Amino acid sequence: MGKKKIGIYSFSGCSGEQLVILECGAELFNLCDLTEIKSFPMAQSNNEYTLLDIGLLEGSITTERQKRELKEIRSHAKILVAMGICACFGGIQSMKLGEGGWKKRFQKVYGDEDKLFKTMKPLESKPCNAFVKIDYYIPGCPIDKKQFLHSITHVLNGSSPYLYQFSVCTECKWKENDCLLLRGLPCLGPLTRGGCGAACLCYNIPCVGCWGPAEVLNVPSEYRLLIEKGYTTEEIQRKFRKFGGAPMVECLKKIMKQSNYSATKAPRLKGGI
Amino acid sequence: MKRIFIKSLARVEGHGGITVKIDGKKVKDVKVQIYEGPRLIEKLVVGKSPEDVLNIVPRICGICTLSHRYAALKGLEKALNIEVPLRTRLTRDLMLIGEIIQSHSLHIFFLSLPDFLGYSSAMDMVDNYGEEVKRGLAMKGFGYRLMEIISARIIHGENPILGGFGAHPSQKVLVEIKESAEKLVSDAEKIVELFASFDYPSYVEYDTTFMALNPPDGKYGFVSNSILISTDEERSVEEYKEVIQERVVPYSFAKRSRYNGEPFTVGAIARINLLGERLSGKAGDYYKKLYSKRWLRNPFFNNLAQAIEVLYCLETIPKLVDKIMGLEEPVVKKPFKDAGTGTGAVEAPRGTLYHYYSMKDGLITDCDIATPTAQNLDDIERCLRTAVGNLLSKGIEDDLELKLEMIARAYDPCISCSAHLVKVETSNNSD
Amino acid sequence: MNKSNEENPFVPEPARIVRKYDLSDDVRFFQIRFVDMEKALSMRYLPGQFMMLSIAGAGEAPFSISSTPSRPGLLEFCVREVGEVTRALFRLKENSIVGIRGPYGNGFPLDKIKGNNLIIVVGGLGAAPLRSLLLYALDNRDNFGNVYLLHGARTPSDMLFKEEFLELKERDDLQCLLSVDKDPTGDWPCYVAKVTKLFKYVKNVNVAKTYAAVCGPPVMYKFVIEKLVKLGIPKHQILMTLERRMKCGIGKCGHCVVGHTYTCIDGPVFTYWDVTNMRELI
Amino acid sequence: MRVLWMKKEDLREFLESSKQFGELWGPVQKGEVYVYDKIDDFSRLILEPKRTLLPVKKLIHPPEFNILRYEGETYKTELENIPRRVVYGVPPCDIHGLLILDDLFRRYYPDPYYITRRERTAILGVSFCTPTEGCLCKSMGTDVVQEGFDLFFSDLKDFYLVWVGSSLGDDMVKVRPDLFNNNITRKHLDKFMECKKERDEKFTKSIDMTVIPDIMELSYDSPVWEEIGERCLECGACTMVCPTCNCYNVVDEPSISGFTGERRRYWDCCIFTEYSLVAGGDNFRATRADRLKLWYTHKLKSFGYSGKPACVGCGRCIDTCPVDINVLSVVRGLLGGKEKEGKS
Ligand SMILES: Cc1cc2nc3c(=O)[nH]c(=O)nc-3n(C[C@H](O)[C@H](O)[C@H](O)COP(=O)(O)OP(=O)(O)OC[C@H]3O[C@@H](n4cnc5c(N)ncnc54)[C@H](O)[C@@H]3O)c2cc1C
Ligand code: SF4
Ligand code: SF4
Ligand code: SF4
Repeated sequence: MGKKKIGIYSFSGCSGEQLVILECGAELFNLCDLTEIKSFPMAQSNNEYTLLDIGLLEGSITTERQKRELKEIRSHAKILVAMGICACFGGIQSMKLGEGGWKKRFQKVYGDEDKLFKTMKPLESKPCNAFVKIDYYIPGCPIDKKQFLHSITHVLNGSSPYLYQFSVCTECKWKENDCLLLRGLPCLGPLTRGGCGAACLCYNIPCVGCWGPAEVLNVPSEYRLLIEKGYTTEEIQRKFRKFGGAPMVECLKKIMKQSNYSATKAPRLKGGI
Repeated sequence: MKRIFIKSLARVEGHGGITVKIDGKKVKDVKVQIYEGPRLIEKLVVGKSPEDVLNIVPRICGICTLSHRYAALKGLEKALNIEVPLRTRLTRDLMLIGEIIQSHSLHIFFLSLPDFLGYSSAMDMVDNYGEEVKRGLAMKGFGYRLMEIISARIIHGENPILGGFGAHPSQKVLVEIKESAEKLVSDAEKIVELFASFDYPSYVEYDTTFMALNPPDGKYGFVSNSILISTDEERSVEEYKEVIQERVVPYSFAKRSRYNGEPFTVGAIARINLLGERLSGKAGDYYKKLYSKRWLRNPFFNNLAQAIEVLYCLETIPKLVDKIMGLEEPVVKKPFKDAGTGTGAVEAPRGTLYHYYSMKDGLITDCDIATPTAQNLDDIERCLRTAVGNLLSKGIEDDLELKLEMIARAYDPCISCSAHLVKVETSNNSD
Repeated sequence: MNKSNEENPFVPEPARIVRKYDLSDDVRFFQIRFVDMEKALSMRYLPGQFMMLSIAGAGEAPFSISSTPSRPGLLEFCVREVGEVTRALFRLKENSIVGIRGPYGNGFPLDKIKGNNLIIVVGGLGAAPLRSLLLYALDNRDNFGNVYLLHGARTPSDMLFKEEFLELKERDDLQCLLSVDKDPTGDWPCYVAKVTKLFKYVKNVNVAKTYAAVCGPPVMYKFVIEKLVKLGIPKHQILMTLERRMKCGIGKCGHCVVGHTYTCIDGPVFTYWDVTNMRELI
Repeated sequence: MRVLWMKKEDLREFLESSKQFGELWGPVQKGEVYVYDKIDDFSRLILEPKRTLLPVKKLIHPPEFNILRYEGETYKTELENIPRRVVYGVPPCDIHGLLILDDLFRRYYPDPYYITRRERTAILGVSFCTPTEGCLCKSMGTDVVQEGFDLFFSDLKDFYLVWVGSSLGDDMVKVRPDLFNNNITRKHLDKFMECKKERDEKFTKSIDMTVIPDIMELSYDSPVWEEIGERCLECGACTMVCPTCNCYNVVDEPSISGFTGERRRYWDCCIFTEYSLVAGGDNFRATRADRLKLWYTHKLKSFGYSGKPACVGCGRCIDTCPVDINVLSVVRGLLGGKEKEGKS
């Protein structure tokens, strides 16, 4: 059996994932030894679209060109892994997804779109799974080194990665932090996937939700709680959407449809993961 | 007509390409293209609270996340008249230094060094240049450690907030940082010497203007409220829009920057050219030993400038840490204003970064971000044009692509950053 | 082996896959033997007990022992491919080493069953633990009264141990009733019916002296138990083996708990009486 | 049990001397809460009895650790680096928590990880804490403790009564016999009674455990479960902080080459959806209400091999759940009161 072929591809985002991978030190060199890296734009020249065992994706899809590239990568790759919340959920640039007015925002920055973009039609930002099937997800903004190594190791060995499915609160308790929600701060810990090691909470910073929505979560309950603590609907929506990407937009839509959101049953939010 | 097309620039942050059109021995056109998709960050923050802004804008770029955060903090704090205690300011400077060490080591070792040693990536260099790679990793790791300690994470840490920090770094970790920095100085010297040993080609040379922030008290540094220009002009950061004259050029419909109608350079090379005299210690010694007039004309010296800056940073850390430890931990004060405008600027690793905000009723009404790479783009194009012209006139046509890529990389462009402003330009067959 | 392993029930012992073959599309049969021969021959267990099978890198999972303690030396398992551990196990070739620890669980109460009639009702993968009981009863035939095997599968190709059980039909000391829900090929030699329909062939048994053992998919229990209760078998003589998520197999990790009962320690064999008392059992 | 008394001001000196039995750990302040931490700097140690955010179980059954290392198919137990510790400041409720975990981890198949840590950790208990609002130890009968510690310090304002609970505790005393006094007099007894009375009067909340286990049985179909299921954020915090929650998950962490790796254990929680999921997607406790019912069955009705209620009344769930689901609010709900109510 030859070496497994790996390719890292990057769409719209901040390249945070590639930077985390570059920070894997000795493990990165082990990975290079064990595999053939066909694409890693941040680290090497000669990047190709070619047959792959594992394709690793970073960033969300914001142009027709990226959409085509993504589909091409899918057609070449046995396994596709979305890394980072841009690729997994759409990232911050998807926070207004479905709200309308995207064209207007676009024109404000770039002028009249049709004249400008002939071959590379821009799109409203969407996660990778809006266009192709994704096999595994590594959430985080940016991803965590340990979770990346865990995942890539399992995928290389032909098994599935197993990342925490619980929310940030669990890790926050492991680190023995005082609950900020109880102090009245708008912490998104209960809605956010664990795996960051409760990084912000250890610094008294309320969770902003950058690991994306948890596998199973109770949005109405936290919504209600924050209303009780005196936050306005607008503030809460803004906070929930910041890193919630496509799945949170859907979830909030559902909640807001009910005139009395507090009676809404907690939706099971799968987020495609 | 011949067309050189570098579809995708590798070993830079983000997605870009270069197109050069050549007619016989003449350069017809040079374009740096940005494929990075639009994220509309400046519009996303409109209607958000300042706290939200601080979560969002650092995500523009994974490398210079803290520079964005710092510039945004300065802009917002000015807008809201928030007074920032000295200890907080010094700790922020320390964190920015971490980012500069990290970003420079990444560029020097992983993005640039393979070019000079003839490899396609740093991973391939391990067998023959293990020491260098190890040194690079250690240096980058140290930069990240510093960022992590102060900002809460290696990338996109949320600890720096309006007016202060969620938690200040403890004495224990500060001491740890100081000791590690002292140990790494000799490594940094080796890096400077390595980059001093390369022959930088002269076909890129031309005259340009440099711009950098001018730290107070005649010191070297990365934070200030005034812009120094190599024409001996000095302006306040509030006037940045006039100084860097963002404009739309007809062929690319993209915002580009010029100073008095001419391209200019920002970044480590600009800082050394403008402020190098102020360096002291070992960094100062190397500056005196290595600096020449060629630095004013040749962007390849940016690599060496970055190496000297890494040395400067390591030498500065112990002093900064001592100062910080001598001060009381301040408490964060809540702003009492909810409207205003403010511009913040810091020297990001790649050059001056401006953030402008205007606020009403506690929410952002307007935002403008000018990133170093956007400011450099015109200059990169001009440099590429100069180089292709010089090479063609000497009849050198092999490896043109590589040579051009090396030039673009020398500027250490960060395309994610520039992409929220720069319009995509594609020639028809490029897609 | 290092010293600290000695008293550690979490350390798997190396065992070799001696033989394997497919029982159906997604169920595979494994014969496994401890590498340590002494251990292989001395291990005692009861039908209905299970072992934790461990594949380094993939994890651990519980599997019922399918072989009978009356034929020592080899341990047999039938395993359905559903997730990480089972997928990794399916990739292994004969002669590969896996880790096993156990046996765990209460197993079937043989001393109580002995001397009584025995009705074994199997659905699908329920064959795994019940084959052990069946083979044990056949090997110790004199200790039991009438023995019935009621085995249902969706189609003939889903029936586990089909050949083995078809051969058993030849025996006159066992009522072997095999049925499939559907018979697409049309050459199934036995019944085409739901397993519950087979109860009409269970006649003239002294219910007070009869034990029933049931294992199958969760949906099956309700209907089968109804039949058994109707036959008149006392609730505490209806035995069933249950499945729960398990991470340790020895009452520490908590996953298999029902009320304050640990499926891995107090079970996996429960009586129908237990079930009526603990609402979450099935 | 041997009982001695000690002067208040001698405690520090004694703890200093006990360092020869292992690293000294004890409560320190972290923001607005207390946590057990290694004591290098004595000024950080909180001497008065305080409840910490995580109970002492975090040192005996840590949130995450490796149980085995493997190389190929050879497994090696990871027990070597467990340090000896002396933990000061453990309140009675936490010790009762340990006693419940002791039974669970020691019976049937003794768990070497728990047992080794337990054996290498000297427990120095303290009372009397000033009861916080949520403290329920009096209701649960866990305000006094007879076993499970090595030494126990009853803080009687002017002096400590020191109960020697094990031979290790005895050894610790023997290092500085000069600090202890054998002579217990009427005066000590009176003071003990006085402090106890004073403390007992400070409890503001109670649960009648003579009826609650039966009420739990009778409330299987109560709508209360649905209600709290709707509210629960499934965050797991209550489980992490409860001294008698022991559940854990196990995952393998292979190294990148795949040949070597670790088997890791970390705290799990029965309120998570995934907790009871089995192959084929069947979930025996599919709704949050079902799962919360299990949690409260364990705390208020029956748990572990002994089948007794496992709540030791530490009040942590009361101070932890962001949406006010805890033993008090659940009991209030089951008894027909308005279940959601302010904390006062
Ligand atoms: C006492 C007992 C005896 C069993 N006997 C057999 C047998 O003889 N043959 C057989 O094929 N299977 C048997 N099982 C079921 C078997 O243990 C599971 O199918 C196995 O754990 C799945 O492991 P996995 O790693 O392949 O799947 P995973 O990757 O862990 O998961 C796949 C699916 O199974 C669920 N799951 C995870 N762990 C368990 C678990 N311990 N039990 C059940 N589901 C789980 C997951 O939630 C998921 O839905 C038995 C289970 C028990 C408790
Ligand atoms: S997920 Fe975060 S780190 Fe990753 S590309 Fe997007 S913004 Fe950057
Ligand atoms: S149930 Fe609550 S009060 Fe009882 S022991 Fe657990 S955390 Fe403490
Ligand atoms: S702490 Fe409260 S919200 Fe969180 S899991 Fe426990 S009961 Fe649910």
